[in-house]
Amino acid sequence: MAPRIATSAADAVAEITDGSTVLIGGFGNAGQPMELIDALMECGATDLTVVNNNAGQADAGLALLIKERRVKKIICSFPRQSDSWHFDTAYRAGEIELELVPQGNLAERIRAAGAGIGWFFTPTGYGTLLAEGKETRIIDGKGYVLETPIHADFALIKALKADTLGNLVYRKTARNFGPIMATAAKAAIVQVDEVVQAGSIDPENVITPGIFVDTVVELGGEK
Amino acid sequence: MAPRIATSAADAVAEITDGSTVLIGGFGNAGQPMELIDALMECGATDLTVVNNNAGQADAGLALLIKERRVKKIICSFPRQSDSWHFDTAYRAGEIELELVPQGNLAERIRAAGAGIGWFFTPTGYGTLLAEGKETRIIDGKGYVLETPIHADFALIKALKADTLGNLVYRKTARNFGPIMATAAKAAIVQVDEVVQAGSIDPENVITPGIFVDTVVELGGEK
Amino acid sequence: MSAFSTTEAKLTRDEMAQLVAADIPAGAFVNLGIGQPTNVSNYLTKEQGVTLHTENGMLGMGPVATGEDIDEDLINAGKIPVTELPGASFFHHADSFAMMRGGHLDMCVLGAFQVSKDGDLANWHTGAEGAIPAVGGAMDLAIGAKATWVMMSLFTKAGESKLVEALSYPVTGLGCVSRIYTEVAVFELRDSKVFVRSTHGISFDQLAAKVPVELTKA
Amino acid sequence: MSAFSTTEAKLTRDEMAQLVAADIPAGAFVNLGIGQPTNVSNYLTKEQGVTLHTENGMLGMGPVATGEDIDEDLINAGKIPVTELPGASFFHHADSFAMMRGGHLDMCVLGAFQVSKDGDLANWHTGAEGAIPAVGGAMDLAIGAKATWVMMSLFTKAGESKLVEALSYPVTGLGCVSRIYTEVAVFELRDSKVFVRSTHGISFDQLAAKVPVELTKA
Repeated sequence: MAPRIATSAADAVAEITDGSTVLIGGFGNAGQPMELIDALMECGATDLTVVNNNAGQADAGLALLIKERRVKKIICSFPRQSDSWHFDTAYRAGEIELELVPQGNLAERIRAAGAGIGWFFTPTGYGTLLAEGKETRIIDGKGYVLETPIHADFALIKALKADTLGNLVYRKTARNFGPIMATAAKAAIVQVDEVVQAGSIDPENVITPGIFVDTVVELGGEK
Repeated sequence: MAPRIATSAADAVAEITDGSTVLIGGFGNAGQPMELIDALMECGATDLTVVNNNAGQADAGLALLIKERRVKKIICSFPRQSDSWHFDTAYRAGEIELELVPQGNLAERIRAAGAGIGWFFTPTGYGTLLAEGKETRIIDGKGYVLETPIHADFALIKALKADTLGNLVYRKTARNFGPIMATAAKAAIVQVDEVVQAGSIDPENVITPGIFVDTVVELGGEK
Repeated sequence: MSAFSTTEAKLTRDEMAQLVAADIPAGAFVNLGIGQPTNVSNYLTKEQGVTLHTENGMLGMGPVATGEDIDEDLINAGKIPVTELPGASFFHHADSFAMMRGGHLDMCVLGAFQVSKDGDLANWHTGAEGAIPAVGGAMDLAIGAKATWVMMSLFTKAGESKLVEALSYPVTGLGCVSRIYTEVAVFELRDSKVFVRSTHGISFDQLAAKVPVELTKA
Repeated sequence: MSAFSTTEAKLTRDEMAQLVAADIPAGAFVNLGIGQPTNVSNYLTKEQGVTLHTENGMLGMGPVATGEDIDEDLINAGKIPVTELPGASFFHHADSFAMMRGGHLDMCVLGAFQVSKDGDLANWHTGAEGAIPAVGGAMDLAIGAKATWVMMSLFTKAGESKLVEALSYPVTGLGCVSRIYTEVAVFELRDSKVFVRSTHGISFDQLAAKVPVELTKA
């Protein structure tokens, strides 16, 4: 199905309900779907499980969702930053659950969900605190930890362009988690600078095929 | 290390020795590195384990390697074809070992090798003859089979273009196994129509980053 | 679900393909298996906006290529030259099968040797002595898509039903088939029952007498 | 391997970076961790032809961006704006960590809290009561590259050696470190031994007295 072209960021996230698991793209500001996160803030959905590389920074975006206690659990690789004060406060108060995952395992678990892989053995984290309680195996003398896929209800992603069939291209290191998150969510919601006609993206250069994209919202170019 | 630019197909495959495991790209004629396979035939290496989607067709390429009994084992998804007579003969004579793998598991096992994943649980093949003797697990009510990565010594791949740093782009459905095979071999040997200067392929459009490519040979355009 | 219907004549292969095509929901992403299912693409309408996937690395596959459009780098899973439609995309084999295995395709349509009443599929191997096995993407396709439909003749040349209680041929995938199109009937498999949606050139009772599984009129 | 050498003065941080840079083989693919290791890039020469990887999805990373070259879509793992060199490539996070985990990088250079004589690395978590843990790519980097080198000061502020018999801090990766650059010595870990390749502002004997693991002159 060609994606729905939403009229606004608010329209794009309107179906996100309480208790949803939401993958949020971005690494630093690159690829961060800030307008969609703001719209998620506005739409009122709560009890969210959020998957992101970080746990919010300063007083914007994901940090505000955490500040307002809308996130019951966060799955991320790097929560503690100089400006992660809203997470820090919520965490110390025991008001947010943290699942800490090495960044590459986080990416691979998201990829596995999208790719229909059940569990997989990864060497990353073997012998560490983050493997405690997990099944391990020694293969050819090397230790591996069994990890599970991370499935989600929604993904919020920022891409550079979408065509009307939902094919996406990204820009530089803003690509980061977008392509894998699009595959792991029941519904991928994508903000783009520009929507172009089907056929205007070279099929060789499509990064996320439209099959993975459910909703697109065009939010114009440079912020 | 920037890849070695070989002077000929023979030069490109010169390091392949007896007993090597060789991944060979291609699906049908698309992406099949025919000149490299011919050169492998010429170079005399024997006792090979070959990984390809098929087991050779008609009287060319991989079929000839099998005819000459240079392949002790083949790992593939679809050996039996109307013109796979050399494989059929060798197989019926018990002179070639066959490991039959569902095509998606074949691709995923190659990808796992390149990605440093140990073993993984895949739903494909569960409950079938091809899962016999393999560890299985039920996850959320669905059956999965434990599969292993396929590591190789060499990969023979056909791409459209390489730059001098080994970055590759492919053409249409000739992409098929090339990008994953490049990652799973100790040495990826690539035939291309054209070698271009580093910087002439848009970094957004690189399909195989040069880090995976060891040897490139330019064999000109249309055959 | 559609109510039971019947027609006087058996369906031709083209009519079967036409029926399958008409049943595919608008906008679906579909993989058509090699052989008879490929014929379905001839009856998909532009208005349906169905996107075809080929497991050798493409979404947005167009019709079979002819004349100057033939390009050996642009083929389908049956290794037939095809064309690409606007909005197509290419990807490698691992991504292509991830797309399938991850449940992103709405449907695949496959041929079959046998289907069991529980939706188990046999279509890759006769199990005959001395046969060289080949599986290709059959097992991935069977269990990957959200829905797997089968197109087959209902009876073998010896007159035996290919819709069976339990497979006698080697399994391709367990519990994966939800609909079967044959020349004499269309079956829907759900809630552990086999519903007959339509019969063609045969009455429900005649059919029930020839098929060794319990049938229910849809 | 280099024979043992010694210099009069401790190494400055820049000298350490310079030394690491000089030791990186020509043509290597390298990931430089956040913090002190990033400084190594300033001393890599064009002739070395080293390609830098950043785990947020790029090979062929160039120097830090300044002025008009700053682009918020082009950053390194430390979220600092960087530039791209001719022949660069972009890829997504799963591909990027696959590249690392699959052993395709020749080397990564990391900071550390502690390294054990067996090459166990601790650099992600002090284990302190109440500390909020964060791991990022540390565990992937530690075990992914073909070789992992560490840059660290040899002693804590309290004067304790960070090169230890066994880690007291939480593990990042087991048996992964093969070389340690410090301001007073360079260590090579191989064959279950700790070799001292050079000392700086300290004699081998003085060093051996302060470090609680058995040292061997290279």
